[in-house]
Amino acid sequence: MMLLAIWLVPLAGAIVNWAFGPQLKRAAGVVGCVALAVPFVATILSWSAATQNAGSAVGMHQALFSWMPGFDFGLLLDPLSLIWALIITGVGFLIHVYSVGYMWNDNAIARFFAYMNFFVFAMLTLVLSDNFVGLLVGWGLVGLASYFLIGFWFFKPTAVAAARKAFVINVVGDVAIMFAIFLMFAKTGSTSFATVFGHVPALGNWLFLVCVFLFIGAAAKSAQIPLHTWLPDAMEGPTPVSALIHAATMVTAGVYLVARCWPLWNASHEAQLLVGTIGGLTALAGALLGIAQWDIKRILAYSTMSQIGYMIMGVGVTAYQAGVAHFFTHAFFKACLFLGAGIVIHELADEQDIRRMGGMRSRAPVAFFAMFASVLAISGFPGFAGFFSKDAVIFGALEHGHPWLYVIGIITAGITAYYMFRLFFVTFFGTYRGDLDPAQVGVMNPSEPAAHEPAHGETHAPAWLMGAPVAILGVFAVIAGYVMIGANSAWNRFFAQTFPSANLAAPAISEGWTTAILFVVMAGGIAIAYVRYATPVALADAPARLRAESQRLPAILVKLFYFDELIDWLFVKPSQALGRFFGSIFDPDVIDGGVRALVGFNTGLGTLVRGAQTGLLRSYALVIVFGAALFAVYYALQGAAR
Amino acid sequence: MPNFITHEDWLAITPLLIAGGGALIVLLVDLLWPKHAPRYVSLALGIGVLLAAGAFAATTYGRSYDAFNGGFMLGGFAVVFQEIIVVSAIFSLALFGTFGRDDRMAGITALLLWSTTGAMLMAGAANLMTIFLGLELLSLALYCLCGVAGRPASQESALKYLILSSTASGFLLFGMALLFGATGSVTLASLTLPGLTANPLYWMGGGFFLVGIAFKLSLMPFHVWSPDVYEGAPLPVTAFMSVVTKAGTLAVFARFAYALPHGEKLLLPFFVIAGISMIGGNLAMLAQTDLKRLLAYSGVAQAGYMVAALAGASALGMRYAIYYLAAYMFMNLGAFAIAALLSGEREEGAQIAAFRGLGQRQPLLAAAMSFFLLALAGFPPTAGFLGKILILAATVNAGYAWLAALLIAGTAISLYAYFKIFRLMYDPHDSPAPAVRTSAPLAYAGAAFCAVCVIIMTFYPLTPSNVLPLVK
Amino acid sequence: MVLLLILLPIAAGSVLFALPRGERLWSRVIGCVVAAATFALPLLDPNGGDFSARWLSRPFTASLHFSWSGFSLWLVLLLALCTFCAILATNAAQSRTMVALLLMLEGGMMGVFTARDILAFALFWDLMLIPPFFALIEWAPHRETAWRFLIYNFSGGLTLLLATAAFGILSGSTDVIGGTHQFAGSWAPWIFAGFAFAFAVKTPLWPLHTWMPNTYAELPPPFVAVISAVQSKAGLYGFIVIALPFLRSALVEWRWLLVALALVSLLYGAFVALTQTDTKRIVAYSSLSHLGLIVLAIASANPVAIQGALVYIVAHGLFSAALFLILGYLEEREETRSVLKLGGLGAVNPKLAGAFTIAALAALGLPGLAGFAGELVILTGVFRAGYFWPALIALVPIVLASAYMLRLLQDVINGPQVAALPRRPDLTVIEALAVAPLLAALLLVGIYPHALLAAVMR
Amino acid sequence: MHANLLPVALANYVALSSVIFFIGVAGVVLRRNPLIMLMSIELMWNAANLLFLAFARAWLNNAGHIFAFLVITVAAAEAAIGLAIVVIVFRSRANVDVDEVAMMKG
Repeated sequence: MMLLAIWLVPLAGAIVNWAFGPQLKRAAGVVGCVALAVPFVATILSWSAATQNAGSAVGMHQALFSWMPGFDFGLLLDPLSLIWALIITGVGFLIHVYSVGYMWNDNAIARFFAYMNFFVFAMLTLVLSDNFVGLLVGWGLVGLASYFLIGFWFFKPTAVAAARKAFVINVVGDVAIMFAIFLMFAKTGSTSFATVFGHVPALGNWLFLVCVFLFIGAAAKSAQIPLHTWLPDAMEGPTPVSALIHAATMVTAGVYLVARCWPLWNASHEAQLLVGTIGGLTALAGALLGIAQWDIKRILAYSTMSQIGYMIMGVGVTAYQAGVAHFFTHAFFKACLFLGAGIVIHELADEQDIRRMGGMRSRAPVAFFAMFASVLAISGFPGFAGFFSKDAVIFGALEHGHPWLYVIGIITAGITAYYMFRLFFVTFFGTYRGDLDPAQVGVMNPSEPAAHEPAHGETHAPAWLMGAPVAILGVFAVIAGYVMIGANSAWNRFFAQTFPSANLAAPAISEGWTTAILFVVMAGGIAIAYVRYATPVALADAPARLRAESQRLPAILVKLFYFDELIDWLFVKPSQALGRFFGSIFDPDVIDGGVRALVGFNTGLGTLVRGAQTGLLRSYALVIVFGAALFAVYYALQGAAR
Repeated sequence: MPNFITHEDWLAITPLLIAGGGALIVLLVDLLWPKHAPRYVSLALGIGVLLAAGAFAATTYGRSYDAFNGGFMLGGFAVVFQEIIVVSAIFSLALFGTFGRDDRMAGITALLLWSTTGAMLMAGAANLMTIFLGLELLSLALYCLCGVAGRPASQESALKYLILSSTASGFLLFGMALLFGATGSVTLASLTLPGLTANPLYWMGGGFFLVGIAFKLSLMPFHVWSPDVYEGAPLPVTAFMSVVTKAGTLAVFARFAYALPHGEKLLLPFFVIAGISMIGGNLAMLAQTDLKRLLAYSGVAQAGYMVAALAGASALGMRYAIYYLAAYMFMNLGAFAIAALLSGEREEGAQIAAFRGLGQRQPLLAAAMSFFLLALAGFPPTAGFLGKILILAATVNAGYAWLAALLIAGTAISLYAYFKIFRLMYDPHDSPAPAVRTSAPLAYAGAAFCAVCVIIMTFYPLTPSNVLPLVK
Repeated sequence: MVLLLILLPIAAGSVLFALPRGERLWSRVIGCVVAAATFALPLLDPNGGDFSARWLSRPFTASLHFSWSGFSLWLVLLLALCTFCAILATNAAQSRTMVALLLMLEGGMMGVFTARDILAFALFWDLMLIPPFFALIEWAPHRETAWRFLIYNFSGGLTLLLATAAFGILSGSTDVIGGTHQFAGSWAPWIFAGFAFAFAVKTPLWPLHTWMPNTYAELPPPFVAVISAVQSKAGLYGFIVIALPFLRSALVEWRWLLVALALVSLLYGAFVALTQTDTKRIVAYSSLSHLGLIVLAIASANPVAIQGALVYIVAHGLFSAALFLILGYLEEREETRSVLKLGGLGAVNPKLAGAFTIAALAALGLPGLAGFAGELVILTGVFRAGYFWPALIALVPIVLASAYMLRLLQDVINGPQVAALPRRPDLTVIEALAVAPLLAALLLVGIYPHALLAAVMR
Repeated sequence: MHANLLPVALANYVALSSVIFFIGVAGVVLRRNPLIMLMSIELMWNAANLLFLAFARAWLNNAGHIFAFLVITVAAAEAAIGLAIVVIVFRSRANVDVDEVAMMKG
């Protein structure tokens, strides 16, 4: 019963908001928050039930109904899905509270909360389902929710295009998982986790194929290398959306999938290699791309991509516990960073380019302190949450025999520290550059302010609505890591039954030398950022330095490694050309042409036959005599033959 | 001294006597009438005579008797053919209600009655002489009937028909002579003598005989006369001719084919030209502008279908051929009735263009015409469809699969050909053609009657098993 | 009772012709009542309503044998529902003629779906082509479309007849639907070819589909809704009910050709839909692609795939009917079907936009709606039947589906408001009521398709 | 068969009648004057008559003779009607040429 409550309450919230939207107006926010609070509380209450093993499997299981013969649905809450449910509902609740403030003046607030609740419902479906088809249903619905929310301001053409791009790439992921389901169904005859993981050897040589296709699904959702182009564009949506979906929950669905299917990964070494490498490369690419961005939300988007690269690398190299740990901590500090950025943007009436910000310390103190803690956490500063989880992941890579992944991890950690502090210093230090002429600070095409719908009444949202969640998240960004200290930390004990003990490597603190290297590299990154942006002399002529940096940014980074063009050129253009060819040339000319030719040929034959009618009597007589002659010849032959 | 002509013999030929005698009576009445018997008097008299002949023939339905020691077959499928011939004769007389000049109507009726007699004689003919007699009686009367309409084209068609038909009869005669030489007797029964195939006379005779029959059935190479004659002749005569010549000749061919014990070799070329005419007839229809010419080519194709039914001399084949002939009669006469309504005084209306936009002007008429066309094309709910399926069944069972394939191909082509008219009728975007001749109540009645018959035949398909006795 | 199901709509249709030409209200009321009756009738007696009368005895025994059970029950209900919604949605100038033709169309198709005798099936197969043809003649801007529709489908009808005749002759009787006697023999491949050609023209399968886009684009919306939703299923119904049980050996023989054609229509429909600018053509080509998937399921002849096909047939019926009705409303409001000129409707008519979104999402196979249920199970079955690569290739159109369907959806309802477009009122109650049952059914089948299958399995 | 009664062998009769027959056919096809064509038709019919008589004599079956009488009467009737039609057709025309009578074609 508790499981149903967790699962269905957000859906109820969404329906209420959607149906009674216009009447509710701002009250929809309250409905939304309540629809999140209830499942959060329910998850905590069912904490104990989820952790001790009921019967064979660990956690609470609730069978629902048989969707199709051979496909039965059910809900499962075990430690892994518990962690995810907690983050979704917990961080989700905070973000909902924040959104009430953020969307205070937007008159489509009801629709916004309807979509947000629907998203949480979809994410819970994904996380709580006990079989792959249920997971796929959740996967698709989550993609739909992100489509709605990215394209929330549907009068902005860029938002509409971004929403479609996100959805199509997500469908690629859906389709890949579908194929994995076929493979599993063909070999094991069912799609529920229990049976599939119970008969891993039955998959035989298709095991690697299953892993690959599952990973493609994960990569599409978690924005890994080839399928990551939708994430930066997804920033078109409102900031709380970016916080909830594109930082804390949805993008980590891929990590959840790989973690959930750890028996498959354990059995196939090549799959581990593949996932680990892709994770590492994504981390590095995300970091490099992060350097060259000026839009505050895009920087955070690339940092999300990079951090998820870490998580994927973690679970890829079978250091599941480390990967999930990084997810846990990352959810807090990344949500805090996004919400903080939201406050800054809100403050500057939707200005998102950090070159036109500066000196925000005084105007948004809460954001300043919370983001300061989160920036330290994300760089992995000792004592902050990120330090423990990032360190565990990087060390996990080394421990599980991927030395060069370890090296990539270290380098990325350094770059992460650099661009996060670059963001921090440029936004909060120095003087406010907003009223300068954009060209002075190197902004070539200043984005005109978002064509907001005419907000009704300029009443200002109560300050605490946006400040409190940011503060709480900031606190968590610090303390979230403490639960992982030590070999048999609470974290390890929590996951004892879920993952095999071999993978529960103790976090690196015991291995002093790796932590030291990590600290040195991170400190170096911060130092460089400090020198470039935060020294008093740098702050003085900040506009000139920023303008100089804007001009000489390497094109390859600005153009995002040309991934967009590559995908466009490789897939979009040819399919459109093919479509035009089939539609306008093949259909009318080839097929219909053929039919017309057939008809023409027949009519031609008809006129030929008609030609025999010359009207002349004697020609008729000739035709008849000719026919009779043929007959005579045939019969003469017959007669002679006898 | 054996009594040569028994009561049964008289019974057999009474329908013919009624028809022939009736013609004389019509002429006498016309003679005695002060100036000229008015149109409806001669027509009524003609129809009365035909009804009497038909009724009498029906009474002899059950029996089958070899009248005039092998000269004339009574009963059996002969009666059915006679019924079909009488019905189409009555139909064309009804059509004459609005055609031709008053003063000539008596002559026309008489000629028509005589040609019906000839056809009925052919239907029952069992030996070469009666076949020839019936054939010539039918043809001679038709030569005159073709020339009856005042138009020059009508005279031209009469001339063409006369000369070509006589030439074909010449071939037929020559064939009969050779057959007589081979078998030593004129009766068709004699064809079953053993050892015939060794005699070259038999082969040549059979060949020339079949040429004559093929001409009359207007199968492909010998069909050249039919388009011109159909177009030239007055519409009622064309209607009459298109059904009756096929019926009579089909009966003769059936008796000839079924009499041959092992006739496949002899009849093969005949079925080949039947196949060719199925394809050629339909193809030629594609490029037609005149309705009567189009129905002429359709007749060529339909003749091909009917002959195909007789392939392999199977008992079932005979039944299906008769069923299809009956269905063809109703469809064809229905189409001609509608054409009669559409053609103006000088019959210039018989062009296909007359059908343009008919859907708007005369929806009922358009519906009737499309129904007949769909039937001719073999569209399901009509008897045409059922007939085609029966013929398909017969040919496939008789092992002539290639003939069945040709039938299917022909039907496909005909589908498009008939649709061209269908399309003209229902094209709202075209300018409407001249008005319709509405003063022809008999034609309306005829069309309605044919439509009803076609529908009846679909759902209660005269299930051949109970209506038609086996070929005697 | 089944006779009532077939003859009632046809009778009502002809009665409606008696009404004065311009009349609008009464014809729609009668139409709805009759359609509702045909929906209720089968529910009263789920698998029964048997009627049989002797028709032919000579070459082969054929009888006018009608009844509905199992799969045909669902198609009958789908047909009744779509007709009801279509009639509710008609408010064109001559709604009297449109409603009359719709009812006759429904009668014809009832005959097809309830026929238990292949000859009766063939008879009604041709009869159901007449109403759309007259609708095309009446309302289609180009005459060419009407004739192409007629000749393509009739040639299909012709081969169907010939195959029926051959089947009847060689197996003695055509009163066999429902039974499962295997028909072997040297002629089996040819008979199957006849049936397959007719069904392929109707479904439309790839090379024989050129009649479909123009017909769907130029027919009035309520008509297209019924035809795309149900008439195209007649072909698939034929495959499942005639080809599979009786000519399975022939089907197995031709299966690679069928699989190839299905894949081509899948990809072909998807690619062309990407580049079309006319809203109705996009949906038309998308249905070419979706139906290709069902043919793939049939070609694989795998039980799981067939179950998926049954669900997907009903699902496709529902969402294509809904889509075409909604596009019809759109066309009425904005007088243009070109995607380039439309835009920004979301703000002006939210209800229309909402309905359009749900229907479009079902069409692209969003999990949780009916489309996904069918797709997933079909491809699982096809994969299990050993078609590794076809199943993989069949996944590409699903991605393309989301691309072109979203492009259609967004070009119409999202984006900045186009000034040139007239601002029309949102959906009226009747229009909403016409689409609501379809969307509700979509949700229901999506969440719990098992109910649909349970009825069929019995 | 009584060979001695027949001074001329049967084959010769068949040959003769065939020759006559094909002369008739040639006449119909080649000559343009309708009267000549009618005469050629008569020729064909009489060739058949000859054959009938020859075989009747050969088989000693009188049916042949009766048939010959029948053919003669029918030929007469056909000639009468033929001439009548020829007169009607060519009354209004300048010269008697069958090729001019070609109004209907196609």
